Amino acid sequence: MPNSDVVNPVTMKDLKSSDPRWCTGCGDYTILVGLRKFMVQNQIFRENTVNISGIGCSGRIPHYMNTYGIHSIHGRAIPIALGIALAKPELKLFIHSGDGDSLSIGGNHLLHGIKKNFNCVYLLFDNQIYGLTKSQTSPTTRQGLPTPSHPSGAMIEPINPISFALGAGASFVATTAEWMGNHFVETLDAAFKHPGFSFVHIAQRCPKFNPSAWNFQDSSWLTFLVDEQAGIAADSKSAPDAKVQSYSPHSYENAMAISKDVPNVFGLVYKAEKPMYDKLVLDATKNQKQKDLDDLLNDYII
Amino acid sequence: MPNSDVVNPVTMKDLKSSDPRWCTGCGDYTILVGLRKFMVQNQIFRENTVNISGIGCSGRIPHYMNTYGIHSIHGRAIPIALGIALAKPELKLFIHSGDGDSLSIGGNHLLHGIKKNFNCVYLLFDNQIYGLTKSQTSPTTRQGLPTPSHPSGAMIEPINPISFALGAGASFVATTAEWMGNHFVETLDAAFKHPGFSFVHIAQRCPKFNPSAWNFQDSSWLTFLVDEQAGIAADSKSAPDAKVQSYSPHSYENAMAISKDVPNVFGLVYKAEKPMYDKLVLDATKNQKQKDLDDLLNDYII
Amino acid sequence: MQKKSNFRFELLMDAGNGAQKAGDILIKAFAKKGVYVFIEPIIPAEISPPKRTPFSLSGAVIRLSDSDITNIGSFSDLVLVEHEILLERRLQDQEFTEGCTILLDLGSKKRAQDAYEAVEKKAADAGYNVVSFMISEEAEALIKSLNGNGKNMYYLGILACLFNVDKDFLISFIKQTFKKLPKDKLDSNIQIFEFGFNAQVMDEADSLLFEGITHKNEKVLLDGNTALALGVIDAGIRLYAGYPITPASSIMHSLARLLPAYGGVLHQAEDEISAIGTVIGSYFAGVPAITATSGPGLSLKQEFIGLSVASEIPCIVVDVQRGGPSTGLPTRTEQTDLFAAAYGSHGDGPKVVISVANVDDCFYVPHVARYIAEVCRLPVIILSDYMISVSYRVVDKLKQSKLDDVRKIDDFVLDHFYMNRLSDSIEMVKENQNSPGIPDQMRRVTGLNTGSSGAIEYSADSNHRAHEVRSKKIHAVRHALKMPERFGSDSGDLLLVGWGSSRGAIEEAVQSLVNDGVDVGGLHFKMVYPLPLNLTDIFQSYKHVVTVEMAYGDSLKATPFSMMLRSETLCDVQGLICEAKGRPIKPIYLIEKAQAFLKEVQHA
Amino acid sequence: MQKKSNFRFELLMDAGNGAQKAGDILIKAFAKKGVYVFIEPIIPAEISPPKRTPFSLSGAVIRLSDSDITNIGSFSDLVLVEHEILLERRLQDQEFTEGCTILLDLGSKKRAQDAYEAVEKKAADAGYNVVSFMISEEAEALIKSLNGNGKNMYYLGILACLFNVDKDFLISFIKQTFKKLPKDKLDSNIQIFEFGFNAQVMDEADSLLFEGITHKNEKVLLDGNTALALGVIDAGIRLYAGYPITPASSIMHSLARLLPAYGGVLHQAEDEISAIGTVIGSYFAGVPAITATSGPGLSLKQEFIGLSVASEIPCIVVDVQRGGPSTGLPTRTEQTDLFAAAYGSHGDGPKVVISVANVDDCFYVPHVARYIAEVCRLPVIILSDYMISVSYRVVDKLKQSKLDDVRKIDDFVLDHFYMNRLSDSIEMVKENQNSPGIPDQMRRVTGLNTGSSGAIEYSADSNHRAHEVRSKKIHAVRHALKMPERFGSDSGDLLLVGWGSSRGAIEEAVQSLVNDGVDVGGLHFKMVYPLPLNLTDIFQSYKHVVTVEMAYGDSLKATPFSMMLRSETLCDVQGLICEAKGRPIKPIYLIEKAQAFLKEVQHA
Ligand SMILES: Cc1ncc(C[n+]2csc(CCOP(=O)(O)OP(=O)(O)O)c2C)c(N)n1
Ligand SMILES: Cc1ncc(C[n+]2csc(CCOP(=O)(O)OP(=O)(O)O)c2C)c(N)n1
Ligand code: SF4
Ligand code: SF4
Ligand SMILES: [Mg+2]
Ligand SMILES: [Mg+2]
Repeated sequence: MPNSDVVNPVTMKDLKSSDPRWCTGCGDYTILVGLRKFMVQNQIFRENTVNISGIGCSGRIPHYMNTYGIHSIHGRAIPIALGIALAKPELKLFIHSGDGDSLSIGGNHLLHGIKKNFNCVYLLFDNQIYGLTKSQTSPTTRQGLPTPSHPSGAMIEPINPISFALGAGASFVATTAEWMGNHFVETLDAAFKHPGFSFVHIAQRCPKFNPSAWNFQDSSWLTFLVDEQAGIAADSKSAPDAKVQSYSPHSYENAMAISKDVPNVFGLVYKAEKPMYDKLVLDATKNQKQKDLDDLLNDYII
Repeated sequence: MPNSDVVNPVTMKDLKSSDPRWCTGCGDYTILVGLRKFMVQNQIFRENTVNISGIGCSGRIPHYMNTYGIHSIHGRAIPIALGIALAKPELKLFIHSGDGDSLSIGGNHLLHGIKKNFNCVYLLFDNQIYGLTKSQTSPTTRQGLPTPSHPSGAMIEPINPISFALGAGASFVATTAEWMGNHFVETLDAAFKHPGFSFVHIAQRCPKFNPSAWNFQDSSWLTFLVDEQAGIAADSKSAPDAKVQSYSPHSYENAMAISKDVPNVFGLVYKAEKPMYDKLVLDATKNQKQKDLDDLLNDYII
Repeated sequence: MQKKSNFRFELLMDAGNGAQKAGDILIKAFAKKGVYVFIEPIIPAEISPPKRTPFSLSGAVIRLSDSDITNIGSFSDLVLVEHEILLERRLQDQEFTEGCTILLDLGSKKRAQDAYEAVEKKAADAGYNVVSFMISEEAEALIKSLNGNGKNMYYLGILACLFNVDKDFLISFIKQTFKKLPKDKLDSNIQIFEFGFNAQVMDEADSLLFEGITHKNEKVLLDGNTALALGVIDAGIRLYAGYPITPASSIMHSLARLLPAYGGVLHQAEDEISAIGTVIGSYFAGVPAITATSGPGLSLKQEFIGLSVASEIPCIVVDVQRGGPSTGLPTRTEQTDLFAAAYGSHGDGPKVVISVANVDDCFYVPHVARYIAEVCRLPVIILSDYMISVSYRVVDKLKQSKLDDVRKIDDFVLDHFYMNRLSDSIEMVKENQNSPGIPDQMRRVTGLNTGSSGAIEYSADSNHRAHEVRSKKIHAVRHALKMPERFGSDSGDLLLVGWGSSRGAIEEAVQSLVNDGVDVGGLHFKMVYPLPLNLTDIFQSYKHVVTVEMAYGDSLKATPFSMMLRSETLCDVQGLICEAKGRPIKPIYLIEKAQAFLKEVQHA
Repeated sequence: MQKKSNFRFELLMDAGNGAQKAGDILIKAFAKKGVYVFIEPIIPAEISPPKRTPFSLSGAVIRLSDSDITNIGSFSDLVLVEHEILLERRLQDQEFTEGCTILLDLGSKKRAQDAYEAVEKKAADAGYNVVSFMISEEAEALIKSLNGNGKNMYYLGILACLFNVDKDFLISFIKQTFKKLPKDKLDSNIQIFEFGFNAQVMDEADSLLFEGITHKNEKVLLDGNTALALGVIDAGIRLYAGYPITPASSIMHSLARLLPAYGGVLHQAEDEISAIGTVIGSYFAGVPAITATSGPGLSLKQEFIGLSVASEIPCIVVDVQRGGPSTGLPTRTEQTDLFAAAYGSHGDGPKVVISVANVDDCFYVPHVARYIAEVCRLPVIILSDYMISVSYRVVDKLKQSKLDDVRKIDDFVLDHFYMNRLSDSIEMVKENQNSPGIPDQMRRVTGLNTGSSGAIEYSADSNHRAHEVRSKKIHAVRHALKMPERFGSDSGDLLLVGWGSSRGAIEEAVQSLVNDGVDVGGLHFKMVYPLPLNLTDIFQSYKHVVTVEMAYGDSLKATPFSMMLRSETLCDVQGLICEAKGRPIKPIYLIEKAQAFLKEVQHA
């Protein structure tokens, strides 16, 4: 077995597998490249990485990353990831999920994944639409947008993914955009370093079905939340006209208050140290006096 | 058809059907009686009322109320209720659900029910345990409590149902306790009068499996949130030693802040007017120019 | 000019380049002229796969005839293809007839000289007649001005000319289709079309003529999912709850546009579980409701289907089958959800499963599903499939029922599903079945076992009784079933049995075999669970009975429908076609298989 | 004193009064003495139903024998019952033998004089021998001091005396059971027991003697769910993910206590869907994992079961069947999830279904499930049922396997399931099947169709190949299956066929029929999908083949297992027992039915 840890540094090329098949201009390409960049920067080894996804355009990411991966079923990536985390805690887990996958069919698992705070980076690809099934209303679709399932406009206000995550008790909540390259990679970096369930909301372009969702050509509408110690730096290269607001991600009240400005604010919204379910469970086993298999039936002997 | 609306006022007796079969001292009895009281006080007619539940000790309520009712499947009362709301909007809907039913298996429907804000009163029976299946950890079980599924104590901090509901975008969030009779009935009253999805969290005693969850014999640990215009009055008869805090339920920030003190605070936590999905959908149909069935195929004729 | 009465051709382009739109326009023109058409789109699995890759294959297969056609047929006689990669890819499927003409656009040949030559050789070797052409420079310039769009209009022009369609007649359909386009763009499109029309890619001598007939009846052009959506409205169903999934979504899309105008409600749920819950809620409150999904969604709905059985709240579920298991092949066709539909929910939960074979069935199936669901108070599952859902067909304008009271369902609808009226005295587990709003009839329903009062009961007898009452509802349906009409011989050497979308292929294959003097019959079921009584009698009139299913089977594994039939009749029913290749069954393949089978058993 | 070698009795009390605890203590003493015991608890459907109502019936049915027993038997010879309402309720089940002795506590007679008299009369009329008694005043006083608790100890005393169990010997078991009780309370309990023991409710002449044998082997007392949990650990499974549901929950409870001490992990998931997802995740990462549920949970898991099939990630699902459909009868037994297990997931998703019949099977089934799941890389579903899960039995201390590498599974375990070793060359859809952590073997799995490289493929051939490879895995299992051992005659008039928990009843009934000279055989399957080859040969050695299932069936509806067998063998297999009454099948009932059946067919 080659000791790949020592000999071969991970390169961008190493991380390529089959060719992506998204639409031209799709933000998923940028996410893919950003993820690879982040892995190279941090020299995360491919064999120790698992990309897990549900179903959607976003769900295709694992196929294109030359790591281990599971492209699972719609809305259910989290339970699988938790199984991996409990089985092999040394693996690095990235969960990829669309706005529909996360917040429509997968909402319950997201609630419990967040609450369990097990170690993984969760990427919510928010294009405010069902991409793969061709443009139906998603839970984050802007009210009023006509879609094939709501021809006279999406009925209700979208779910706010940030308030939802905070309400569920998240330990790490950040929001970024795939077209802001540096901010995106830095966000992944912060998320990866945070122990627990790192919830990363990503504004993602879907030129095919929802081009109006994100105005990526302008940046005057967005505000970076920055904090010198803990935050993620503003990305003035990608978003030259963005406002910058100094903000501490350590206060729950702040976070809830600022969540109202989502999706116009970007940065680290909240971060706190919270107990991790995977660690608690595995420690409980570790700390338990181990029994001999030979004694298994002893308590039942009569 | 007798015109029951005019002739027969609803009485407590009218509302009885088969005899309840809960454990002695179970808070579900009190909820049942409180619900009947509320119906009598408001003269809500039985034939226009549907009690809908999932599975659990709490799920048995519909059987004991002489109204229409559906005792459905675990965690899925909300979708059924929505179907009724869209089919016959004039019906009064009460949804009964345990902490496990609501926040474990049913979390996604609760998120979307809250978000859709369709007209119903939602009663979350929180005994912090799985009653019917005999005492496993629920999402609201106090950390550390030993249960058959976690013999060395529940692993993680409970989900905070109030923060969850607020994070999901609830329009009405109240918390009460079944043993505080007046407060309970008044809470139902406020919930019923609120247009939309009225989320009522109920501290419920389970003497059988989780007697330590709620200290109903003392009241010094609890605080009533009161507001002269909008709130629910303190119940000094049921909880003589309770503190009383003046509190406005109209501010989202207040609500998120106070949610940290749950489950020690009781009262109306949040109330706002929000668009109702059921109304929007039905109005859309109402406002649509109706077509003649005879023209159904015309667009497809060649 | 060659006169034709039966012809299949296809237009293949990169996804996103408008092949289906061009096909639509063309067949509308044909249909208007009185030609029968059947069109099956080829849809790639990705939204916008990269162009000039095999994954980008997109297009329309079109079959034309001067008499009614029931299926897409076997082979194409002509192909117009955008570039060499798509041709290479499509050649693999072996769906071109011998001597098939392939019109190959050489537009990309500059950059792929070798590949072009290789595929041209391959096609020639296979006996196809490759005719290459280039888009004219003027047309190219216009296409450029449209940012690369409009090539499909050029191809449409070529085809229209080839089929001798009147130019102005066709332009009227272009105008109708693109009525929302700005005038200048529309004009460019028409111009490109005209360039194509005048390109003279083929000799006039090789051009084709279809003489349409003048239809007595008004005709409609419908695909299966649209027909089903329209049927839902005509059947008086007033709530649709669903969650998007290919290939069921377009039912929701149609109903989203239509239902509100007919007083109904469209609800997009957060998932498939919720959707069926809302259907059950609506039905409990007295408003007929339906949900549609595909395989993965059917799996998710199983628990609620059980509640519908136990609580005796009707519900209707459409399952548009796709390739499976799991996510499988979302844009391919298969018939493998039969068992999941009939037996998928835990416990013993009797329900009714009806399949559809074509546009007519799709339109009327909501009526009969509603009838059975409400009279028997149980779930009815409708099985369609990808192939039916996306295929267009021209049919007589469908007679409407405007169903209100299900007990007054039209005889012709029941006849269509080979069914008599159900008995008026079907016993229910629970006596009181009233809906909320009715005074003094308050009742509670539950998924727990109950007695006839509706109260929970745990006794041995009440459990057994409930099972019996529910099973007898199915028997009541069974007693009401007539034997479906048979194709071909009433007895003989071989009976081909199928269900769902294999109907057209069976009908055509049996016809052709009988014409060749083979003693074969065909039997096709719409209702698949329960089956009519006395099947054995019919099976015994044939020496052999085989099934035709788009499902895998082998000598150790019976295909699902053959397993049902074996158990039911104890006849040695084998799968004749038990392939799951994602494509509809070709009549010719069926004919060959039947002939081979007969040869084998005769020699054995 | 009467010597007995076979005896069934029951202790019936209001729920919450400790009948099962008393029963447990008593059978432990019996078992220690070398008597074989089988105990089936009667558990009410509500947590604490109101006392003195029929819903409150709770207790233990205990069968004793001096040789091994496989089932709970047919009728009770003795009943000790707390009050008239419970007796009235239990009389309905008709499970008392003729001349059965009923010890009736008159403690409540004051307040229900009429009811008592009515039920005493009813019992006497039915030919039972009612012996009434009153708890002594001293004992009543002690019970009062314990807030009403302890009555079960009095009854235990009566029974211990009746069965001539040594008093001090029994007290040692009381002490062991109540070791956590404060000393004064324990003492009161023992005192109450002694009052009961000395109460002389029956004449000494009527007392019973069981002469235990001295066992050569160490014995264990286990119920099905505990055995299964222990088997999970012995089989090397190191992660359990589950969601509570009756009657599967106690598997989780046992594993919650045990798994961490054996290096494993117990995960309570938010729902059943999540639980199986976590099992699949764990297995993908290389750690064997299992989930257990009951009917409604099985329905919810169907979509993920399909993913396990398609992605070739193994997973193991236990389904403890209960009365259905829907919520049904959670504390009653039924065998109606067979189809949902074998065919419930949408699409064609081949998997293996293994059933269990007793405590031994429960202990070894995780081993064989793991073996098949990992060698074939597919889902394995284990079917148990309520009856097996809660019944206790004394068996030889089970030989452990301490399974690590599944390829080294012990022969005796495979033998136990009538199975040979699987071929070493079973083909997978995907060539690379490595787990994360292994360098240079990175791979992606998906629920979409793939070729052998693991990459997504949509072509007709790759879809067909994937179906074929998956189906052949099942055929490989099939080829490895031996025919299960047969009971009774190897050929003859009648073959009784069953699966799962009907084993004991079939074995006993066949034995008894053969003893009576009837020419009958019994065949019981553990593996239910696939079935072994060459079944037809065996079936043809009998004039008639019938199934024994706890599932509804009638002349128009084959029970699930008979349907499978009919399709497989084309023999006219009928359901002999096709009842779903929530209670296990009585051997005597089976005997009667078999006799009646033979009489009928001989006259026909
Ligand atoms: C159980 C199930 N239901 C529905 C689908 C169909 N489906 C596939 S992806 C998708 C939603 C895609 O939207 P989103 O999650 O936002 O991802 P995107 O494509 O936009 O990246 C749906 C409904 C499915 N595959 N499985
Ligand atoms: C699909 C499904 N899973 C599991 C169960 C078993 N079950 C019934 S009630 C219940 C939880 C009860 O807890 P809770 O919702 O808190 O209600 P309570 O009994 O405490 O009122 C569970 C797990 C079920 N009936 N259905
Ligand atoms: S549909 Fe949208 S999200 Fe999907 S690949 Fe195309 S651009 Fe990307
Ligand atoms: S178990 Fe708890 S919640 Fe259930 S009936 Fe008993 S006391 Fe009430
Ligand atoms: Mg999306
Ligand atoms: Mg609870």
